[in-house]
Amino acid sequence: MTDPKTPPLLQVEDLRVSFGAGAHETRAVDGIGLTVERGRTHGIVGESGSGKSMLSLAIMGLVPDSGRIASGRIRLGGRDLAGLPYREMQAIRGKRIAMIFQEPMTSLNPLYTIGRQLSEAIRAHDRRASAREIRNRAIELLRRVRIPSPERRVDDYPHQMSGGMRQRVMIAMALSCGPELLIADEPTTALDVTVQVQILDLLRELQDETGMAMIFITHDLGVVAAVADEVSVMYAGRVVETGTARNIFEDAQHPYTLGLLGSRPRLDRNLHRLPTIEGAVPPPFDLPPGCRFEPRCAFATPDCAAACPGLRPFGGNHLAACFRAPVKEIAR
Amino acid sequence: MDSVDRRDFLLGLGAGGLVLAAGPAAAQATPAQGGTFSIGLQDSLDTLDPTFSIQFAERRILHLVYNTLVSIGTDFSVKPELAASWEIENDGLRYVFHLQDGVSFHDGTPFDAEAVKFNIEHRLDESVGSPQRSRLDPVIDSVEVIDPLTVAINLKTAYPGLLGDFADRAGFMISPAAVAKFGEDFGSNPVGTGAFTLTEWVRGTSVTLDRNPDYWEDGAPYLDRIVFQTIPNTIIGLQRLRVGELDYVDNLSPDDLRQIEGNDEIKTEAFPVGLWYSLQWQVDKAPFDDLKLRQAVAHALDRDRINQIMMNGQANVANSPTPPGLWWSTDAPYPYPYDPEKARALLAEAGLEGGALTLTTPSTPIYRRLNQLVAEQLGEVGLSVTLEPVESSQWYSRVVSKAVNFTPMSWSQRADPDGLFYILFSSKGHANTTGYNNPEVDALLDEARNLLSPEERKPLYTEAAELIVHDLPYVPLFFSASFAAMSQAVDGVILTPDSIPRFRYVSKSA
Amino acid sequence: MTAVTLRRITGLTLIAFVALAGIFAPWLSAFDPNASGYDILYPASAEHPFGTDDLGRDVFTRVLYGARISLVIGPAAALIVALIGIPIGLVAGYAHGRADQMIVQVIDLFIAIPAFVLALIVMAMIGASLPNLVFVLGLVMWPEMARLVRGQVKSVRERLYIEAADAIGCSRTRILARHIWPNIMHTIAAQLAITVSTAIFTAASLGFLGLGLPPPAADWGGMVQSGFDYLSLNPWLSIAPGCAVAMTVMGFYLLGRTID
Amino acid sequence: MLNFVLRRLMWVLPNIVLLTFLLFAVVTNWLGSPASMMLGTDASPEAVAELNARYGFDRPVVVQYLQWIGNAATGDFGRSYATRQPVAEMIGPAIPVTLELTFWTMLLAISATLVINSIPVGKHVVGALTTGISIVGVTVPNFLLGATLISIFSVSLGWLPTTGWRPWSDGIFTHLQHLILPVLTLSAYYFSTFSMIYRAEYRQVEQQLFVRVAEAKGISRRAVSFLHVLPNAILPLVVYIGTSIGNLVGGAVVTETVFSIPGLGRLFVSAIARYDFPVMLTMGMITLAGVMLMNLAAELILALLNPQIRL
Repeated sequence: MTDPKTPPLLQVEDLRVSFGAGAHETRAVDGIGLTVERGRTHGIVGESGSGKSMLSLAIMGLVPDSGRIASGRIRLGGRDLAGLPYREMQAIRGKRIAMIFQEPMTSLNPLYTIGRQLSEAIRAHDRRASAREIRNRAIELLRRVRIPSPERRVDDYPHQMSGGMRQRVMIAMALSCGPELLIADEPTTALDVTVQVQILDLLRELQDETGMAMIFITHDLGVVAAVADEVSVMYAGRVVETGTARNIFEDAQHPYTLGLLGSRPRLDRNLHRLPTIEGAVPPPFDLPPGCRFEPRCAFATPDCAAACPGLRPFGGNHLAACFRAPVKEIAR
Repeated sequence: MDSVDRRDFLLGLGAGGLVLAAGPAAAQATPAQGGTFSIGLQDSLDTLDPTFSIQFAERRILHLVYNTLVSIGTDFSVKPELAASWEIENDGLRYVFHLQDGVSFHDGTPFDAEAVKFNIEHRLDESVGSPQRSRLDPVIDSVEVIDPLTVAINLKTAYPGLLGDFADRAGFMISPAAVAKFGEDFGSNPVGTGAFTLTEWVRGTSVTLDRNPDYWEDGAPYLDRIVFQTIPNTIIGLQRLRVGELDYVDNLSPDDLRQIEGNDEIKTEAFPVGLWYSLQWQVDKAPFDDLKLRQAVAHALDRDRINQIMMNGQANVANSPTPPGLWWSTDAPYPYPYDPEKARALLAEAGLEGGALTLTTPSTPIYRRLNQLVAEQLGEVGLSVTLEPVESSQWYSRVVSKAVNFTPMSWSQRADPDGLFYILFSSKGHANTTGYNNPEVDALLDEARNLLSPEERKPLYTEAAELIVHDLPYVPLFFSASFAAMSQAVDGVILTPDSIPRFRYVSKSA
Repeated sequence: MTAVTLRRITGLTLIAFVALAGIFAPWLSAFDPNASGYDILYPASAEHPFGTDDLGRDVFTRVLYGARISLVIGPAAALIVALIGIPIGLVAGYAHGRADQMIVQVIDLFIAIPAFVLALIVMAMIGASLPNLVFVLGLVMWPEMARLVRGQVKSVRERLYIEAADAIGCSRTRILARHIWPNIMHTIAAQLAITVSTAIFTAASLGFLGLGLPPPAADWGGMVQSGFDYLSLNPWLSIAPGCAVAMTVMGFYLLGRTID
Repeated sequence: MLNFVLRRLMWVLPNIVLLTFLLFAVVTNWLGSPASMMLGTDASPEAVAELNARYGFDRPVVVQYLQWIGNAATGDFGRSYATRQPVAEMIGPAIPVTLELTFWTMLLAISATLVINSIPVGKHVVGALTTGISIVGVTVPNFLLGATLISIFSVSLGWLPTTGWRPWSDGIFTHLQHLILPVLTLSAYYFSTFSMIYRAEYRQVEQQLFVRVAEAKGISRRAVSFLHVLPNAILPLVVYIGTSIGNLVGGAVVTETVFSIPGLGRLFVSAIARYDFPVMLTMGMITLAGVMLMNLAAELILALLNPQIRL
């Protein structure tokens, strides 16, 4: 899977994103590592507040002004993006890494036609293109995301489109410069179930066409199962378990992963389920001293409250951060 | 602020005894030619039609655009202007004027006897509504054109002030043709015979006058252009004078002069006779119908202190309506010296201790200052005074309509005693706004009006003045000190005792 | 400390400063604010911190006493605004349909009239005095208050529990007093502080145009105006009362401004 | 759109008529006979009576008003009592003056508001600074600011002319030189109010997802601020300017007085002071019409900016 000669497309190492300073410092992302190979899809799973969106913003170089990348590296094809100034990131954003967001209803500027917003994305990385050329490319992009009669819709305003349509526009915008990596941050969460399926299909088809890699962020394991090659599970700013989709879905080691799997509604199997995980992700300014999942963990021992477990291998690239792993046996 | 003009100049026949310092007119032998003369103007202008003009500031412009029938000098003497000479016939009931030859209006129409007749009858015409009508109508019977350059005016009654009026607003000659042409808009399109013509009037900002190349007086005018620029107050006027944006600013108090002390490029001059500042009230109406109250107020006022504070001590405290140095001046002692004890005693006698008075306060800074001092001093003898602000432009009409009972006042000095005495103190005087009616004073003034020689008239005015000062229709306060400041390059500004500077013969060296 | 708290504290400090200056004026200055003197238009000195005015009065003293006038005008005008604007706003906010529409029309009509211009006209007509000034300020400022109160009532009413209270048959006054008023009180209080600041600001502007309190009242706006003629002899004559206006206005403004 | 404008105008006209009628009635009842004002002080009762009859001042207020509004509709606003000029001639030259003053002021205030509050760099410092300036700006009276500016730049430094207004014909430089201080004075207040409204909205808009999206496209910070945040954040400002233009008039009145600018504000003040009724009335009407037209203009601009609003 991994070709030792060429580096992976994206390699995140020990990334920390902090807000505030000194005693008030909080880490939204705390020492995360992540590898995305070309053409593959890496799913990131976690509840809201787990830091998965901040991770994606950090990769985009869009950490809000109040925060910063405190340490770590984000290598894109070998080049470290962490700490690059906004201006230099400008050439990479949209061009090599593109992103689509959770809320299609608000992710388009209500004052401009979608054509104009698409053109802006194209022109940002191709200053020589003529207006006509750009417009044709915008229409072509709309066609590629299966928007009917794109010649007409290109002049529509966002409020004239449905949520699913807007998400297609967002995808078109992300594809406009042929990115190597697409970060999709909960792209289907806000949509109806039928539309969700359409969008996922579309993404998969487009990935086949273009060969781009994808980071697919979601809290929905079902969606991950449908799209991801590799999966990382995040909890309170850290990766607690990572591996291939098969590793995670069939051989989960971490109690949190198991909890997530259990809380997923499964229609196909009527298995005895773990109880839904009680409580919520602790906020970054109020983390427990030891394992961050310890307060909610059914398997916790006093040791868990004393120190924070690191990732341990469980065969191949399958890693999990739990003192008590594997826990499946215990559960049984 | 606007100030309604009532410093009307009433000139008498016998201005004999009075000699005031001559203006700077004669200072330079050959005036420099050309240039623009910029004047700071504090008051607003409403109209340049002399028929309707009531704003004091308008008249300095009227004197440039128009000529008067006769004029007055700095010594109060009557001089020829449009009338080259005149005779008074029929015991002062008929005036015959011989006009200058070859004078024409700016529109090219000739100035002649018909024009004079039109001008006077225009002002007398009730449908025109000139504010001068009430003044002229009781006096003028008819106007006769004798020949194109001779006009006679027949009077209903002897009136020593007629020539004075003709040196003033009633004497400005306007073009009959232009009146017919512009109608109600004549005030914005003035046409006269004067040394300058109106070029542009940006209301509220500036008035630009250009030299009249066909002006009839030899040599004059010397300037190419005169610009009046509106200034909001004296400080800004002086500032602009200092930087050279203006050449001339006036209406300056002694305090204002402190701002330009030691500036070599600016010279200052005092107006020859100041305004007579006083307090007036209605003597036929409560509470001021009580002489004791009037006397108490007079005793309560420390006029030296007022002079010191307002005029830096440079004004003359007034003991009567007449300043010292005129032939009808008296040195009778003022019967109501500053004496708060006596004032309190008089109030007690009148049963008015702790009384409350309302003093009308026009929005002019000088009245505002004066009234606050008056209120303070009357407060010290137990009279509480409320100051009631009135917009300056509304103020005098309220005084005339007797809507105002207690107010400060100021009058400019006249060349003839009949001027002020008759209009203010005779029960028939048109500017008698106090309701003062003393038959003795009336008789004295009527008698003096029909006498010619100062020697005969002086005792009558002296007696009248004593009665008036005793009766206190006015409390005399002081004769103000007022200054003009101008660039050293300027020559020929004439500061007349009527407080209207004349700019017609101004020249400016480069 | 949040920005709002900081602003409130600054505002209260300024108001307290001005109020104390007004209250303790006789102790802070040995002069009578209305007593003339022979030192005309003196520049600032140890004896006269802001110099003297055109009647030889101590400007510092007059600025101190001026605080008393401003602190009467502002709150008194705000009281009138409250008495007219709040009831009308409450009624309009609670009324439905036509009644509400009509009141809103009236409020909108009044709001269309520029407040300052209206104040100018009315002051010129009825003449300057303290009660007239307060009346005029109240007259021109109530529509803003009425509009605010109406909007607040409407938004609180939209919340479900009022409908519920309606449904269980609470009387309207009871609903207003128990449910609506506590929710809008704070906004109204803040608006009143703003009203005080606007009133003082407007009164000073009228005074500057010569339509304020008649002399010799130590009216800040009037002092600025009469000092204008002597800016080069003693600039404090205008600047000191002008700064006093700014301080007081700012005090109430900071107190009332709850948004960023 | 046209329909909307017409509908709104239909609504504006009766309002103006109603308000001017109120003004008319109040003024005629309070001020007494306009005839005595026109004739001056020493008018005889006969003359007053004659003039009353000639101008119809003896008729009922409603009749007089109808006549006035009828004449006004044809552009004849009567003659000033004080200057005897046709009112239209007096007001005519003042309109461009005030419009120009307003134009520069608005240009400065709005562009300063938008630029200063949209610059993507140094937000904390700039933000704190503008908040401070805004608070000072809305609380410092115009006359104080004007007096201070005059005393510094004109009296002490002598850099700029103190007051006054010069027409374009005096040269562009002179003309603009006289505009600097009044425009600065007036825009300080506007900048402050505008800034407060704009900043609050800007911060809200900045949080919107589409701003993130725009950044993710790889366009510059400046483009994000000015092309995406600004056009959205400006909308409440447009509404504010439209609805509060009347209150902004007050500042113009004071500023024109401080700097002796012959604009509408000063004309209005002097007309009020002299009870120059025809001028007052016409000015009142112009002001009201201006306020209502600005409201309308604001709505139209809003509709142009925001495709979601349909008129």
